[in-house]
Amino acid sequence: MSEYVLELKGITKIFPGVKALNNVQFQLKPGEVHALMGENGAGKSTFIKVITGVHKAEEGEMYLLGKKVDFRGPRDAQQAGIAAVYQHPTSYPDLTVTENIFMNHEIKKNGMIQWKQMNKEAQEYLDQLDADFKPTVEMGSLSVAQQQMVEIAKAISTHAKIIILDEPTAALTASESEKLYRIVEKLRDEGVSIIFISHRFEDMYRLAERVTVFRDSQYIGTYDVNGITNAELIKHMVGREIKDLFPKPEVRLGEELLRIEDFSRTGYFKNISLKVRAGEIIGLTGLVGAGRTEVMESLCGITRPDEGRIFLEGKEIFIKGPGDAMDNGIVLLPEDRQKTGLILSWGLGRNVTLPIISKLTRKGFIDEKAENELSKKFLEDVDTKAVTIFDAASSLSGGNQQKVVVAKALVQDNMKVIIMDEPTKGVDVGAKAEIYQIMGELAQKGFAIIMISSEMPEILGMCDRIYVMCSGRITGELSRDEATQERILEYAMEKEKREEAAER
Amino acid sequence: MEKKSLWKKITGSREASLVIVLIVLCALISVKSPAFLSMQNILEILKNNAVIMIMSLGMLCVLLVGGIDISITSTLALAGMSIGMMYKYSVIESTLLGFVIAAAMGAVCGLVIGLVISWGRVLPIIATMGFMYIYRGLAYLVAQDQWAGADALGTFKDFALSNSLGLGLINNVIVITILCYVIFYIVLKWTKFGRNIYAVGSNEEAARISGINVTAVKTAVYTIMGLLAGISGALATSVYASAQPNMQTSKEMDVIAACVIGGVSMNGGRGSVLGALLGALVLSVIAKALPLVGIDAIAQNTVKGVIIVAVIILNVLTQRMMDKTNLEKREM
Amino acid sequence: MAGKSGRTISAVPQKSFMKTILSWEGILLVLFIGINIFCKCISPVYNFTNVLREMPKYLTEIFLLFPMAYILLMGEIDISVGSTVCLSATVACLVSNAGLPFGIVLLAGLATGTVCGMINGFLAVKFRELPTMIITLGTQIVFRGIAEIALGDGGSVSLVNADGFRMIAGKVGPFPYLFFVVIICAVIFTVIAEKRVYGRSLYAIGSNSRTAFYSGIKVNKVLFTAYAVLGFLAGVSALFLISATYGANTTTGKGFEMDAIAMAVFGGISTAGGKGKLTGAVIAAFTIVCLRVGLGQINMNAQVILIILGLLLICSVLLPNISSALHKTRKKA
Amino acid sequence: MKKKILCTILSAVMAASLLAGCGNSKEEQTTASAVEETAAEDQEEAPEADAAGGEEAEPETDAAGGGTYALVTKSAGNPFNEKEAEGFQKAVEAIGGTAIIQHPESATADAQITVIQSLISQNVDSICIAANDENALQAALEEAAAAGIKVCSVDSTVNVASRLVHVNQAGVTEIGQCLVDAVYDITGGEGQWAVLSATSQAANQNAWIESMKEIIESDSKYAGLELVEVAYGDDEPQKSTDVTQALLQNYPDLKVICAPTTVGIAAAAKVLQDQNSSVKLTGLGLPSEMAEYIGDDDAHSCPYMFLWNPIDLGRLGAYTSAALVNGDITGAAGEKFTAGDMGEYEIVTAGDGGTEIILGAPFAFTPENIEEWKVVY
Repeated sequence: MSEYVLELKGITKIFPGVKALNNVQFQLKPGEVHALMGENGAGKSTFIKVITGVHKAEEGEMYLLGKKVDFRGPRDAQQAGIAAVYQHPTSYPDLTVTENIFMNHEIKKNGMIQWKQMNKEAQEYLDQLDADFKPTVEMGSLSVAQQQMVEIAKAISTHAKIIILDEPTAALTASESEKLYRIVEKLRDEGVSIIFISHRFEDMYRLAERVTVFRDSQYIGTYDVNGITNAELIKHMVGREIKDLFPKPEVRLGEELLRIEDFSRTGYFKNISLKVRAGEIIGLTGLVGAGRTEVMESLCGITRPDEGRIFLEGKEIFIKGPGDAMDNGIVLLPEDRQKTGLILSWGLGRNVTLPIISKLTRKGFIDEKAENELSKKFLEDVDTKAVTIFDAASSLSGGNQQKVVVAKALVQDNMKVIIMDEPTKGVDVGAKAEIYQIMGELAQKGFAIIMISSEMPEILGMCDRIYVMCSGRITGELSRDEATQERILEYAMEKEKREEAAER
Repeated sequence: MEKKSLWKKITGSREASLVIVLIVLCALISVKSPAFLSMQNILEILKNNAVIMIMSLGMLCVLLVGGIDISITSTLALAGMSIGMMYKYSVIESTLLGFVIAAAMGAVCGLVIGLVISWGRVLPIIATMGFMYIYRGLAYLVAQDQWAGADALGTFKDFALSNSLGLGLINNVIVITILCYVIFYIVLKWTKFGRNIYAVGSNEEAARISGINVTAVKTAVYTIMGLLAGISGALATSVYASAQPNMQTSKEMDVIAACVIGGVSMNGGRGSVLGALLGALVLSVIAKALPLVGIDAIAQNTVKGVIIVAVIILNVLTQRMMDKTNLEKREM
Repeated sequence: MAGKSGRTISAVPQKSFMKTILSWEGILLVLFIGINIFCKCISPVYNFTNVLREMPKYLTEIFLLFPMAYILLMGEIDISVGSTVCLSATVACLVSNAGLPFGIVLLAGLATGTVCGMINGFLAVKFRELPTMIITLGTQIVFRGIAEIALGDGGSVSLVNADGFRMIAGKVGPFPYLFFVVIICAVIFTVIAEKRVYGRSLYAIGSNSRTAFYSGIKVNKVLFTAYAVLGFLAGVSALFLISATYGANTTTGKGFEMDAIAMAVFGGISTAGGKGKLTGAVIAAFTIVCLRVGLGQINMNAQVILIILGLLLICSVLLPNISSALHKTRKKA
Repeated sequence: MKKKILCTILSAVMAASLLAGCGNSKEEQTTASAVEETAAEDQEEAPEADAAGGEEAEPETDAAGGGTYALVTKSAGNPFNEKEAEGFQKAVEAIGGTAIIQHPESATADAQITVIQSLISQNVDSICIAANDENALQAALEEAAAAGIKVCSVDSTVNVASRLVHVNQAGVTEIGQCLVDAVYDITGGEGQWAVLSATSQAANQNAWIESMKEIIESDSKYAGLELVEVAYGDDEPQKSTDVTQALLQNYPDLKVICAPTTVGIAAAAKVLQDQNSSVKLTGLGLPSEMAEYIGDDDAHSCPYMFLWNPIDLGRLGAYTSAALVNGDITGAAGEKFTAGDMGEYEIVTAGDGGTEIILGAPFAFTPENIEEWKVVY
């Protein structure tokens, strides 16, 4: 019997034009939690898909419990006891939780699906995970965290010996993450081997014994978590040293720029009031689903609030659509780059100029030369890694896509207030630092910045003032000095506390 | 507890609201024309619209995987016309054989479409638009500018008259329709293949990752659609005792409308056999009732169109209302 | 600002003659020439004059192609245009027969079309949850239904005084007026799609309507305008159709929507939105017209012509897909 | 490179499908009947022969001498039109000419305009057309006339300005009279009856129905007949079936349905026969489609019905075309000509102010003669 449950050697995977994996190796011990780290585009996701049989490697060998295996498709991997929980929940929103859990390994008798038994077993799995919803509800009606839980239940239900978690905590808040850690530990104790991909160092320290680092499609090394420092690890991942992750500059705060009063929208948020001054970075945090994004989208005219007033530089303004917000200098960088931030099939240049295209005209015709030069300038300003401005946005990594979104905001020369919704979500360490850098520079130039984030370190590291939301209300406001992780969490969980009190 | 959730299920579902629409429609019509709800009349409605109802099932599957098929009535005409000519020139005599040939022809037509769409990655609307012209053209070529009339069809047309399959009570055509619905209900709800159809429509990428052969499912769905169109071709030939190359032209839109009225999403993943049935019934009742209640012949299309638009918009508005009440219930 | 790495990004568009020729539009152009040679070979009477003379009937459909292409570019569809043409033609004829001046007749036809288009646009904007396919399926039945009612028993109306419409059907040399109007429309619509903000918005909405909305593009307005313009041109198409038929009936404009969509798709415009060029659609339209004229002149069975068009439509989408798939596998090997 | 290949493939496929198309139609026509085979070959060879004859040679100076005569039917896929075409074809062959038979792609005036335009390009000598719309073809046919083509209509007329003469299957009043008499006879002189027509805009049917109404009003003999409804089945079997069933339900005392349309009558006959209804049927129908339903006893729904001979109609259309081309007639009332072996016909003034040639009286199909006729058409 081999020392490893899973071992891969010399794996090379080529996509048209790119080598996504170049001679990488990997070993997984039985019953361990093994972290897999690396920047976006380092090849982690491709690697996972090779293990699960979605992609077929051009070269290399894979051993399962010492035996050489050759997966022809996802089914083979499933049958061999490998299950994966992917980065973007790969669920079926229109189907029930039970169906999602048992998809493609339904319980059948005489070719007929046994719904009763499946529902019962699904309930058992959910109970194991302390889930608070029924297996008969539709997947689409659940929160991201709940969906993640269903994905894990799905992995457990296949009685997998190896479970792969691809950035499971990216969309989770601290408390939800904690719950996930406990589940992972429980699984490990039951003898399941786990591969854990994450950008968050706290995940790794909390769970993993060993960590493997990939960079630029290549294998860099495998290290004991306790034997490696944070800085060393970052250096391995990025290939250079990053001195200061949060370059918060000292800024003299100016006049109040934006103030919203009594913002309410049925079912989403109620009585929200906040203000931001020139040069100030404020954080808006809370659990996912607390209504943070919804407030900002209403402010930017994406949705219409039921009530509320907006004051810009002391004067009341009325916003009926996203165009109005932009005209007033309020710019939103949406959370979901791929769905609402960029047009992936378009070139970078056109993406950048999209919001101001009507201003780049001469006698009504688009001045393409001016357009190209303008977008080139701004793309270079944010240091996008691209060859030409005609490269498709889909060809960039997450971090570079985010930079394009930033350029798309900066190009609006009347910009006063910039709202960034989870600007570093799914962005690797290297690019993260660059984005913080840009934020700092913007603040210095006197823009007001509102950052929505679930990541405690960046909230604490970058913000002058922090608003915490819970269940559609602002439950707390903290200055940079007052703010600690504990106090933020306390405000963010106000509702749960209230409920607990009520129960007693 | 159980009972309450059942009640909730009924009030919350789109099918239930359709049942109400259907009941209201029937009630209004029978006030004007009391004979409407007679057993004979109901059976006639079912028999005359069997073709639409059966094809709605195939369309349901096609829409469930996020596709569309506007070539179905061309397939129907090709299959129906072909067996019509076979009877005419006495190539075949047996009724069963006619059905088998029509079904097989339909399935092959559907298979070709399925391959072009799933393997050739052509958008469904474009592919089926092309095949709409092709199959219809072939039907004309097969027909040679002739019809297969009652005389030519021999005993085949008696199938639609007889109640032999329905134990002497229900017409054969209706029996086949019911049979199709039962089979599809079981397949979609209780078999792996049925659930795969929903999975592919709900999230194609996820389906691929979880090891479902998406290409095969899509191909199969269009083949089934073709199969049903073929059977419908045979049924239509039998029911009207005549096969013509321009048979059921542009009825594919009725089939799509039936599905959409029945709450089947055109984006895939959502829809039920019951919904398709109710949608088809609503359309059938309207078609049957307009002449009965004495609406002027030239206004009938307008009324039909307005009702379709109204039902669809009503669907949206109820959905919005439901969403809004759900939001209001949320605790702040 | 940042930019510390000093990395530069090229902003020079790469253009080459080969690229232009090998684009879908280039292939279509070759095909267009090929088909003309082909038709010349099979039909002894296939010549410039005859093609131009037979063309007006098809040109009335090409009108609809341009705005239809816009709507397809946004990933939407309109299958009610044929009915809109029918209703506009009916109204124009009835107004004309009521003895009103020709100017008002024209206005009535155009206004009817525009209103129909606006109704579609309104429904599409107000009920974004509904696929436009199903909305326009409904209005398709309703518009033609209203025309049926207006036409009354007999279902047909013919002009009492066709002088005005005879004028429209006039010619400059061998060129019918209609030809120039279509060419002008083609130029205008192509330029708008390629060079103006409205065109850019169309592509943005078709590629990702949510990003477009978030980026401040007035999606609803663009959508509504496209439907209204389609309605307006359906009115124009109806007027020219009247000039060829001196009347209207319940089958006027039947199948126009499918023809227009087929031309657009053949021209490389994807019904999924965001992809394709107007130039391609225009070349494709004329290619199809020439082919139909040529095949018609050898008295080919009309149904066989339809089969050929169907095959052509599917092949035009299928072959690039297959060849790129083959290309990929070859590269892998 | 790749796309270049693609382009070649595309053209090749197109050419191949084209050839396949031609091949198909030829192949299948051979299976049908000998007459059609020659017809198809003639059609396809005619233009080629012209091409060989040199470019400046106009088709009308064809060596065969008979000229080129075109028939445009209402639509493809309808046996009535096919029989009409068959007759036309035979007659043209008899006089040594070339026949072009064109079925438009759909039963609309729009589609017919396309066909007419193409025929003008081909410089045919005459166009004989069964119109889908009386007025809509005017512009196209005027253009044809201006190009020197002789235009006549057959079966379903075009307006006076568009034609030289109309070849009518039977006078409108004659048909109306026949149908009214049949209804009178079958009802026994009194009772409710209904009409099941094609579409509400079908010109022929509307004229006949109008004529029937007039006849009933003008003669007190028919006072006992009550026309309860004119229903439209749109010439679709399904709609016609629905409408017939609605008639039966709405009028329990109904005695007779009169369906002056070949699709409608077949659908109605089937409904009545299937339900064993006491309601009887008459109208205009094709013997081959209706043979199952014609009979005097209760088991059959239609005692007798009428139609004219579509083959003869086609032949007369061809002879008329030839006479117009040869200059034997100009289309003015009072002129006479010999239509081959069909005998002599005279041009008379038609109801719409133009002129027409009338084939003859409608022919009654009874249980006695149906067996004989059902194999003919």
